[in-house]
Amino acid sequence: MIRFTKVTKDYPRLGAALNDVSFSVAKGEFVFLTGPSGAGKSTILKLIYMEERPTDGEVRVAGLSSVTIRPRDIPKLRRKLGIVFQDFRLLEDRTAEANVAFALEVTGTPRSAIGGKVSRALTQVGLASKATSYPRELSGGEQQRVAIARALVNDPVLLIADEPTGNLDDRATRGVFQLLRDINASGTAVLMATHNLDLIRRSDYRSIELNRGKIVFDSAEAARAAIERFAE
Amino acid sequence: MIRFTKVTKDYPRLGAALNDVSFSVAKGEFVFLTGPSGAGKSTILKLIYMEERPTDGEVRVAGLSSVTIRPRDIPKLRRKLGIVFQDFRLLEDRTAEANVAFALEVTGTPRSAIGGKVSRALTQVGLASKATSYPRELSGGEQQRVAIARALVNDPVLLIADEPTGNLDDRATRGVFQLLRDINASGTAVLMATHNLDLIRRSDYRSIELNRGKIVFDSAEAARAAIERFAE
Amino acid sequence: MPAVRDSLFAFRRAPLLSALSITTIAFSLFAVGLFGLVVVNIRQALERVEERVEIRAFVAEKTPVEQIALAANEVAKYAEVQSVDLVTQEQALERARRELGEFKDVFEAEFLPPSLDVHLKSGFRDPATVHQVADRLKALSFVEDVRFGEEWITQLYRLRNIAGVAAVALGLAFAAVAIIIIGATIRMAVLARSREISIMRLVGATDGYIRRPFLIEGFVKGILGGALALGLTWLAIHVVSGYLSFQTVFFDQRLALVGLAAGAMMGLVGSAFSVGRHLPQV
Amino acid sequence: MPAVRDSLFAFRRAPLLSALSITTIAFSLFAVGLFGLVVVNIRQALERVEERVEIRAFVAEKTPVEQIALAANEVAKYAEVQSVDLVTQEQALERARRELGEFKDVFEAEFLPPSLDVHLKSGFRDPATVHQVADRLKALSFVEDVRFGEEWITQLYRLRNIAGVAAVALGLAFAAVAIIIIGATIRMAVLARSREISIMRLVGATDGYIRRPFLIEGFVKGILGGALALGLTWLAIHVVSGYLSFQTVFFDQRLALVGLAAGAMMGLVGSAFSVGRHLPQV
Ligand SMILES: Nc1ncnc2c1ncn2[C@@H]1O[C@H](COP(=O)(O)OP(=O)(O)OP(=O)(O)O)[C@@H](O)[C@H]1O
Ligand SMILES: Nc1ncnc2c1ncn2[C@@H]1O[C@H](COP(=O)(O)OP(=O)(O)OP(=O)(O)O)[C@@H](O)[C@H]1O
Ligand SMILES: [Mg+2]
Ligand SMILES: [Mg+2]
Repeated sequence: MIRFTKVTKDYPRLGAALNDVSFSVAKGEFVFLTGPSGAGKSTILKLIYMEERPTDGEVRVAGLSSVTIRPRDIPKLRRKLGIVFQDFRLLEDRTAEANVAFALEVTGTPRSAIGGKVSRALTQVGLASKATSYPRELSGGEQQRVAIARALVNDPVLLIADEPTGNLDDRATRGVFQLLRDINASGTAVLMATHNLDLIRRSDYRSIELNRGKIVFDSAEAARAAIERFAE
Repeated sequence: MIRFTKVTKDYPRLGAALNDVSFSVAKGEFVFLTGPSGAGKSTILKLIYMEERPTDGEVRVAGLSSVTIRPRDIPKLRRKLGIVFQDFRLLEDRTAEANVAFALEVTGTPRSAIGGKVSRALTQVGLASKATSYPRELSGGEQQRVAIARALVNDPVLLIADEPTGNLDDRATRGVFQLLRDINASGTAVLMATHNLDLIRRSDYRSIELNRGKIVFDSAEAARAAIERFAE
Repeated sequence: MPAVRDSLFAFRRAPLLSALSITTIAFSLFAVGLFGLVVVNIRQALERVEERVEIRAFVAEKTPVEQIALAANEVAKYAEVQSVDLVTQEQALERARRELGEFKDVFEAEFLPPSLDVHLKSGFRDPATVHQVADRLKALSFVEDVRFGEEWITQLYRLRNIAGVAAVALGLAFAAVAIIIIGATIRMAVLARSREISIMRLVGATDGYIRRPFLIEGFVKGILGGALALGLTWLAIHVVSGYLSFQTVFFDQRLALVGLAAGAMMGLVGSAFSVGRHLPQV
Repeated sequence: MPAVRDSLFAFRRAPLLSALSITTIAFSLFAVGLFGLVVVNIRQALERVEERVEIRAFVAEKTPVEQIALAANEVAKYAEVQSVDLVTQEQALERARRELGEFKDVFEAEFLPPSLDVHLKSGFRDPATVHQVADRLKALSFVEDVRFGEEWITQLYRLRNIAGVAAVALGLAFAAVAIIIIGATIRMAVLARSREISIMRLVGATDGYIRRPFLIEGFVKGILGGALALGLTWLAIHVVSGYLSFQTVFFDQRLALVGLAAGAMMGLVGSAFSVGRHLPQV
């Protein structure tokens, strides 16, 4: 589903935000991405939905490679993904409903199918009652849930979530996490960047920890190493 | 510093977001505001900086009353406050530095004084090295810290922070919290809305819990009640 | 079609911006239209004036009338000639009185010679042809003098040429200005919607999808601008001609349609150009 | 002053938007300017033509020259009269030849009567006064007939009035359009900066502080638009007058300053109006 091969990403003034990063995520896997502020989590996600291109190395997502992809193929890639942004990115002048429907319209879903899908997604995140509210009429947590609903609505093969619970209380956080697990159970791969170590500890999903643009811990590698050591 | 007297706030379609809320915050006090998503925390903060007016009841802040204040006095009130918004509200087309300086320019601080104050504030939040970065070049946590620096820079008598650690990892969260404590120690009252129960538990500051627009717990009241019960 | 709905939505969302761009298209076409009408009317006036192009051959006083009549028939057969009038001495006096207006009482004596007045066919009224015919007339034995207002004919043609060149030049200049303004308006629309566009891209919209509403918007605005310009031009012409009480001609249906099409083209070209340039920068 | 810096910054940040509003101001003032120049030039032409307003009193043929000279002196003392010329029969013929152009060979006989040509002072050339003077001349015993082109004078005055009214009307209309367009531009600027404005408010900026850069922006744009319009008008007039080779007058310094001031006022009024209306809605 995702393969990073020796990926380096330099930003103009900063230097390397990612430095020789390699990892892969299988179909249907659930992976946490952690690390301190500025470690490079959002940068990895941007490379996956190809908003940024690597300075060096290769990013492969859903069969498309950052090395060979043509600009006009990027929309095709993104239609297979669901993305929850750290800063929500809702349209201020559209209702919650319209914001979710937007993702479907853009990809040419027939109008007749849109209504049902939208209300199902909003119900999933517990916001059916706020369908006709505008973003400014929603609390921070409610906006975050609208963003999640938008990412879910077109049944992506891979869901990318950047800090999707930053504005949520513990109960809502558990709710959203359960939602992501359900989606994952139905076959969608999930990659979630988060600061919430509780979530990581409480579940036994794979987690990758970043620091200063390098992978400093990958629970899958650690497990393999432990098994190897045990086998010796 | 702050006094809410039987405050009710109705939003057009929603009904009451706050319902008969009364509490007060003394000069120099540190208060947490907690509660689930949509409980009304941001609404209380908006009432304090008078972006919204109460439907019923009175809000008094720094000697100004929501009942009698004239629109042209609102800027005077806000100059005494430092506000950290849940959604940062940084200007996309200005550098971190310029975003912080902005708050000073607007209030007519002499140009010569601005530079020093700005770099001190950015250093306080640990972002001196990113002074000339634009918001889109900053990670989520870094943007949040710019927002905090902007709120600090004009030495407010009251600092209002709406979920200032939502995008921060544990270490950065502790850093920001320490910063708020330091500011509080120098005499500034702090009101902080947060979902982070750890912070509340680990410190012994007063906390007010909201649910569905009502105060369901206030540690100051609880303590008073306990003392009264003990005295009986 | 969501694109159409989106572009109409743009009108509701930014009525002023839309009105502004329609108005600018309308104003530029209006200017072109006014100028075009001036040209149309000048041309018509010129045609009427042109009909008066005539060559007058004064006949020696003692020439027998039969000889003049014969010569007149001869001259009438020239390819360039439309008609030949024989003007007797009495008619010449009558005409002089009429033409010289307030001094008419003053002409008493019969001192004007008879003449052959030659009108040329339309298409043969340019200075060169007139010269040529005048020379042939001069060659006739009984003709004493030939007059044809050379200066005047040359001026006439020069004026017509200036009008034509100015029409094309001003038309092009105004079209360029209009396209630039539409481009600017669309650029503003693109900037105003830059957040929306970037989000569209992130959820998988193709460039064609993003571009379409802007093109439709430009097209519709162009049509509306063209219609408005036609209306304004019509109004202006009627007010002016009513006030100054002179006869004017309006565009025919075909030209009106050309105007609408020009508006649509300007809208489309301006927005296509602007979207093509500014979309990649968002 | 951060307000000035801010408003200049606006030019750099939105060069196209700024250019557009300057251009619209310039174009509207340009239109007014062109029209104004037409008026100025028409007026000048009228004044020159007006100088030719004369009353010609034809004298009976046998009148002694001394009597005519005496009468001329008498007439010269009328309050309305600037000068009186005595035109003898020979001079009359000479003039007729000059004025009638191509027919000059034709005038052989001495058939024009002598006349007194009366020029009126400027300010007394309106139809009513001319009539009055003509009547007084008619009362002189040796005067046979008085002519003064009544039709022509009346037409002249009517034309002048039309030009004046049209100047004022068109000027007002264009100024309104320009102010509306500036208002629209400022509204767009306000909308484009709505996020910035709301953040300014939240950190304690007063309304005056928020408003100032928009007003300065409008003012500066108005001045620039006015200057551009002056330049365009100058260019247009020189091209046109060079091409058609007729004499034209440009605005004097005072009028040019008035143009700049008008631009500044339009910019200021438009932005003040628009900011006042749209700022509270942000
Ligand atoms: N467009 C950019 N230009 C320059 N530097 C950038 C840009 N985007 C990100 N950076 C820098 O790259 C580093 C990594 O950023 P990134 O957004 O990936 O961090 P993160 O792990 O998501 O942090 P957070 O948890 O705070 O969101 C940061 O130091 C940031 O300042
Ligand atoms: N402008 C508005 N119009 C209508 N409803 C609003 C408006 N602003 C807030 N609300 C509603 O009022 C309720 C309280 O909102 P508020 O933003 O105060 O919640 P909160 O406690 O800050 O939640 P969170 O932790 O998610 O930020 C929510 O249900 C929200 O939808
Ligand atoms: Mg991030
Ligand atoms: Mg909130």
